[in-house]
Amino acid sequence: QTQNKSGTSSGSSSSDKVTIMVGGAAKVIYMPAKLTEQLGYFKDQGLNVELVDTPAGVTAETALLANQAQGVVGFYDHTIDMQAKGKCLQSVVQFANVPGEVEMVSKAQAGTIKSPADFKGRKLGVTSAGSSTDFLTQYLAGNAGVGTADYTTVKAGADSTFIAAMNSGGIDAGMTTDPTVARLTKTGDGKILLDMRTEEGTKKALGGLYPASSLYMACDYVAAHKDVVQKLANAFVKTLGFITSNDAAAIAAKMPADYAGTDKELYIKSITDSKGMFNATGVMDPDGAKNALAVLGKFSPAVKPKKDTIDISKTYTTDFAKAAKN
Amino acid sequence: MLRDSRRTGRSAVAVRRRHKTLVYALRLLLLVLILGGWELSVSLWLDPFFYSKPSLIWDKLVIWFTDGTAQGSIWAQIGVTLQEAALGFILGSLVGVVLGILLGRARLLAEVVSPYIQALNAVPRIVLAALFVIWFGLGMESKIATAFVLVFFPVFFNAFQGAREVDRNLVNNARILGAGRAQVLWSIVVPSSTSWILASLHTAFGFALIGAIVGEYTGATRGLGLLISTAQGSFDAAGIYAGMLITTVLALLAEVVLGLAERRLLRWRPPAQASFVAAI
Amino acid sequence: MLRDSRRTGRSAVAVRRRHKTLVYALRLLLLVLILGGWELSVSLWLDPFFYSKPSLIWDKLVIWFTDGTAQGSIWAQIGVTLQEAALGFILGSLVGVVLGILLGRARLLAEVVSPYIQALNAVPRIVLAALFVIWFGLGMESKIATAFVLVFFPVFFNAFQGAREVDRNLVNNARILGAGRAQVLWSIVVPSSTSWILASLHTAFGFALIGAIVGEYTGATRGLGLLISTAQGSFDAAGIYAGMLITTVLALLAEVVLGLAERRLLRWRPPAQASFVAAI
Amino acid sequence: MSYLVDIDHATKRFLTSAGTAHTAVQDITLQVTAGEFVAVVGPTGCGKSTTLSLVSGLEPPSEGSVSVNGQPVRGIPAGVGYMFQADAMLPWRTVLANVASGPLWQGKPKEQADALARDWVARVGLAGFEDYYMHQLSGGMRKRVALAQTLVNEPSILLMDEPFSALDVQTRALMQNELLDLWSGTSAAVIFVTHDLEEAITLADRVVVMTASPARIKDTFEVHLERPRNVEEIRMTPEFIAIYREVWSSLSDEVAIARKTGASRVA
Amino acid sequence: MSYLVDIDHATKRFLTSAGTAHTAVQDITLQVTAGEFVAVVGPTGCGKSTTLSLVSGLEPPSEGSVSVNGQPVRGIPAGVGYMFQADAMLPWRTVLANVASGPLWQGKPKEQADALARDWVARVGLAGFEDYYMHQLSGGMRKRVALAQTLVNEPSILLMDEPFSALDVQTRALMQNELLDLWSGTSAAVIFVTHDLEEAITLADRVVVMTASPARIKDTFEVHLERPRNVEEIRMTPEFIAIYREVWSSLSDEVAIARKTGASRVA
Ligand SMILES: Nc1ncnc2c1ncn2[C@@H]1O[C@H](COP(=O)(O)OP(=O)(O)OP(=O)(O)O)[C@@H](O)[C@H]1O
Ligand SMILES: Nc1ncnc2c1ncn2[C@@H]1O[C@H](COP(=O)(O)OP(=O)(O)OP(=O)(O)O)[C@@H](O)[C@H]1O
Ligand SMILES: [Mg+2]
Ligand SMILES: [Mg+2]
Repeated sequence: QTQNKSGTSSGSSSSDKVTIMVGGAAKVIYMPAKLTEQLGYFKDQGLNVELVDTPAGVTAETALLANQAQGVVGFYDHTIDMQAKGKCLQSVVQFANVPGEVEMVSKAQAGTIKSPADFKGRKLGVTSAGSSTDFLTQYLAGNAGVGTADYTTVKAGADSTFIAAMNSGGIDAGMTTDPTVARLTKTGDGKILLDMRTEEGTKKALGGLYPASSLYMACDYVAAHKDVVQKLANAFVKTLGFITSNDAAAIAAKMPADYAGTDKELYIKSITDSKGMFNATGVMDPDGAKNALAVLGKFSPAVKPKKDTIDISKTYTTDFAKAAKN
Repeated sequence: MLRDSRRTGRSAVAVRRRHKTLVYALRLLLLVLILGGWELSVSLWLDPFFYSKPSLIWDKLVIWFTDGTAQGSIWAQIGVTLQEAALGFILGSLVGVVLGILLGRARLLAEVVSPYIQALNAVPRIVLAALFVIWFGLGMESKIATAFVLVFFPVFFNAFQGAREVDRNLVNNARILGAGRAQVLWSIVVPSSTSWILASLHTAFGFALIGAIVGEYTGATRGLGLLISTAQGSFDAAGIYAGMLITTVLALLAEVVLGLAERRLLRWRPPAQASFVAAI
Repeated sequence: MLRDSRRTGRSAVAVRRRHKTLVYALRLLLLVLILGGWELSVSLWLDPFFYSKPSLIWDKLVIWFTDGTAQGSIWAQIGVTLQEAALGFILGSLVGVVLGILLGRARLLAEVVSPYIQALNAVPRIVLAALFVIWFGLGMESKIATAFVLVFFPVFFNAFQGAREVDRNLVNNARILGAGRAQVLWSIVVPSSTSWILASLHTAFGFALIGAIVGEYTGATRGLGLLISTAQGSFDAAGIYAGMLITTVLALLAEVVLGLAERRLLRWRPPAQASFVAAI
Repeated sequence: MSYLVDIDHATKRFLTSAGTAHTAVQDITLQVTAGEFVAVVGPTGCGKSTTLSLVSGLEPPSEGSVSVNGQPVRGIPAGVGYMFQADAMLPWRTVLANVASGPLWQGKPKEQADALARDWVARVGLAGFEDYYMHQLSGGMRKRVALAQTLVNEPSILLMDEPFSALDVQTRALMQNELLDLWSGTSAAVIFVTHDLEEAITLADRVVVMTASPARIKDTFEVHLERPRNVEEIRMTPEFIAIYREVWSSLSDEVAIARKTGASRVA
Repeated sequence: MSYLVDIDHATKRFLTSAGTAHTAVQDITLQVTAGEFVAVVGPTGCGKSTTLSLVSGLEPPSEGSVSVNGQPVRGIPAGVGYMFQADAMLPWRTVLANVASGPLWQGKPKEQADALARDWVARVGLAGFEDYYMHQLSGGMRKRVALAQTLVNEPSILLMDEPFSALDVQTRALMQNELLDLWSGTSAAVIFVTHDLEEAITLADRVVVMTASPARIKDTFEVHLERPRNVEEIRMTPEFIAIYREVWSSLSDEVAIARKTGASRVA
């Protein structure tokens, strides 16, 4: 909790730089990344971490695979997808065992879309085709008996474009995260249909957990740099502890002012709403991991043919989070 | 040029035909070299995960054209993107040419608005694409708008400069002969600027396609941009390159059409001054 | 033009000064109109969530310049982006000019490679930006590369056409007077193409900035692009516009520099043929 | 008495690249009445073309005034035809289209303009070249296109800047006759710049000799040769030879001065 | 005997816009030896400039051959100087820089080139205009810059296309004398196109008359006037007048033909 900018850092300048990609640093679900930096926990561990922000999760992962970065703060399910493609990535700190996503319905359609069963014939927004939001949407619809051919997937992005699409009728419903959710609920332009920011909400929607926000790294790297990974885990788990033990306003105060945009209250509200998803220990829930595989195995064209051969245990490790000591 | 005019009549035609054959042969050779080099280096050293390779791309194209894509028939995707690009191209170049020429001849106006146009030109198009989604929605309009802004500026600046470069003698002579402002504009300034405008149009259709694709990237239900973005999202390098390839072919086809138009418009030129597109 | 040469000496200077004052006054008026209209319409009808307004943008700028940004001092962000853009601009225009002029004078080569260059020009830059991350990493190089490709093509096509448009008489005369190929290129083709090249450079710095920003969008630790993308991610319309405003101001400053260079290079012209930038 | 062209103490200065003023024409006063043919001769570079551009309205005088038809010149006065010293044809139009431009711009219907143009193209000896572009013509042919282009408009004030200098002697004589024919029936005023004294005297009612740069009017010689004149015959008459001598000696002095001041001139 | 310039049955055709061939020069044979001054006259548009362009190597013949210095012409032969009929100065260079271009391109050091240029600018009467740009010069001044630019290179084969047509009589005489002075000391061959028969006879050893289009060689007249010639005095001598008559009548016929065929010509 104490901010020690210069205090305990122990000759960290000599250590190698660790580049971590963040798939949208301003998104609340990836908040731990920037927060750790802001709190100085990387420095405390003697790490020289560079956070690279990119709005597209794909780019983050590509950079990792191309050895341009060592870690990614992104969705856990990418590690499964990558194993299907022959690349070994693993989650080392699991920030949350729920997606943190919310299926929103536009004001106009709030009366007619009451459950995924009503998706038939609708325009459903996702951040991007082939993204986790796409698979989750397909899963939700599929569970309710609506096939992919029965609705239209719209790439609506996140943020303002999503909101504009919802307002203008470009999408009837769509999946997004905070602060977009907070904004939509505040203005009343959208209503929450399914809230996957909490465990019970996720279980209700997906029939199980769905670990998402995480720090994942290449398996080789993890094996070769156990010390660095451990330090990273230490820092992140400490941050997760900070998140669970502080209120939203205190967290928001630690984040850069720009992340709050022009509406600080809205930002605090989004943290309040989403904060519950974070997992104080950073340890993966094994059932959640299996459930993620189940979801992808059903809808991801890459994972589907290989779902039986995928070794889920290679997609994450709990060693570091468990060993993390503050 | 020397070669061309050495003989006239039949033999000139023969020379030209031989030249054309040579050009096509060299182009083909270059293509084979590029594709072969790519295929080989990926097979030997590079990771096809990132770089894909021609044979994989070919497979992907075959699938797209026979089985269709995730978003439906490939022709539908091409059609949508082409339509957006074409509209953006037409609007952008039209407005660019008209404004460019008018401002090129209206000095005070040009001086007053030039910093604003320069400023607008520096606005990042991806940011604009997001704004356009907000303003125009997720339909075709926002993509046309993105294509428009990409096309407009190069065309505008070239038309502007072309209008400025007009030979004073020609204008003076026309005025003496009784041409009014509009007639000078139409009979002198526009034809003089033609090669300027055409030069900018060579890049413009490519830009229009890019604009449409950027727009689709930002938010869309169909189109080549979405196809590429889906391929990116699923780490399908072959899909990315296949999408780009289709874009590229579209641009080249547009160039051929533009080339025909250009040859007609610049028929009066001495033969040496053919332009880039005429070379295709 | 008529106005300019009517008087010489003192009174001409006075006329020019009066003209300049008028231009600046009109520009200011236009600025006030735009900002006032924006402020008013957002205050009255539009949603500041999407459209922001000048006063909010001003506040944001004040914060950035006094308290700094999420990524540190605003000057550091500007510096990074400017450096990327400048390098991309310099490299892109250099390579564009050199290749454009060489190809413009080497007919066979131009004919062979032209479809390839046209094809490359149609490759969407955002896709390229992602590829550049793979090739060049997350550092400045990938941003410079994006800026490069945005700058290269317009400059190349204009330089190419400029080299083609060179008056044959001038070339013939120079050859007769003993100029070799290189000398013709340097003494005739390059100066003749200057106005073509300059016209393309007017758009180029704006493009370089856009390229740098697109690159930063794709993944960065610092820079104006990141600033804008952060603002987008946190619904900070004022931040988006403020970022664009800074970009715009940078582009205008670059234009002023280019304008000075241009005035020097084209000193030999009759006064009427000043170009767009000279108007700033 | 009212003049068709009235140049009144006109001075024209140009800004040089060094920023100083170059006086091309100084304090010129010249009046031309309707139906009068004035030839202007002077050393090369003295300011003859500049004088014509003042009358045409293309350049405003720095001092003094120029009136055409009793009206001070602002913009291009109606009825002025000006054949430039330099090429000014539209390269993207054929010979015919170039000649037809004037009538078309002045609102004549297309067929009529084409018919007029076709007639004039033939009159300047270019029948058969109607569909050629400018870069396909020889220097003299281009000059003749310019001539046709100017004359087809039937200007009431005709400014001609060395129109025949690129023609062979015989074609030149033919063109001169053509010009005289055309002009004699009309009340057009002609100001004709030439370096050929024979040409000047053969054609003109009055020959104006200009001084070396800056151009002032040095002498004016009336030519009282009878009209209609046959260009080829008139040259051997004694009156002609007498005037020729006078003009020649007047001009010679100026050229000598021009060479001297030119050589010692500081720009 | 070896000729400096040897045009051997050369024919030149151009592709017209209609796609047909236009014969500009047909079956021309003309030899010029070192130190010889040949003037070429002919009706306007017949093919004189085209002939020069064949010798300069700028245009290859469609048939026949052209040799310079015993070598068949490919590209531009060494030692050729060509003063074009049309303007070809570099507009972005000053008068001095334009004239200095040749020496510089030929590898002379800057100061030497500038000194040479300065000398030649003065010799053509443009001292004081060294820093002017082309658009600031009169037509005649531009011609003189072109003259200086060509002569400063001291070509051994000098092609001149109506070099003096835009000059006043006196300046022209001065330039002619200058040219003769320069040439007399050297063994340069000169091919000089002009429309001025007096000029042709005054300057040349031989006057070649070309036919109407397509150009063939019609007549060749030797001029046996003594050298050095004084341009202004020679004109009144009986020999001069005799040759003038001959050339004139030879040319007159061609011009008449040119007019007739021109009028009935189908492009
Ligand atoms: N735009 C200009 N800037 C500076 N000086 C100029 C400009 N235009 C013309 N001059 C100068 O004005 C003078 C007169 O030029 P003008 O063209 O009127 O001569 P001219 O009598 O027609 O000569 P020529 O017989 O050679 O055609 C020249 O010394 C020329 O250098
Ligand atoms: N590029 C071309 N294409 C077609 N025809 C051409 C071309 N160049 C020249 N000609 C034709 O060749 C003929 C001869 O032209 P050239 O310029 O040699 O004449 P010239 O004797 O120099 O005439 P002038 O005395 O008028 O300068 C002309 O009839 C012209 O139309
Ligand atoms: Mg003149
Ligand atoms: Mg000629």
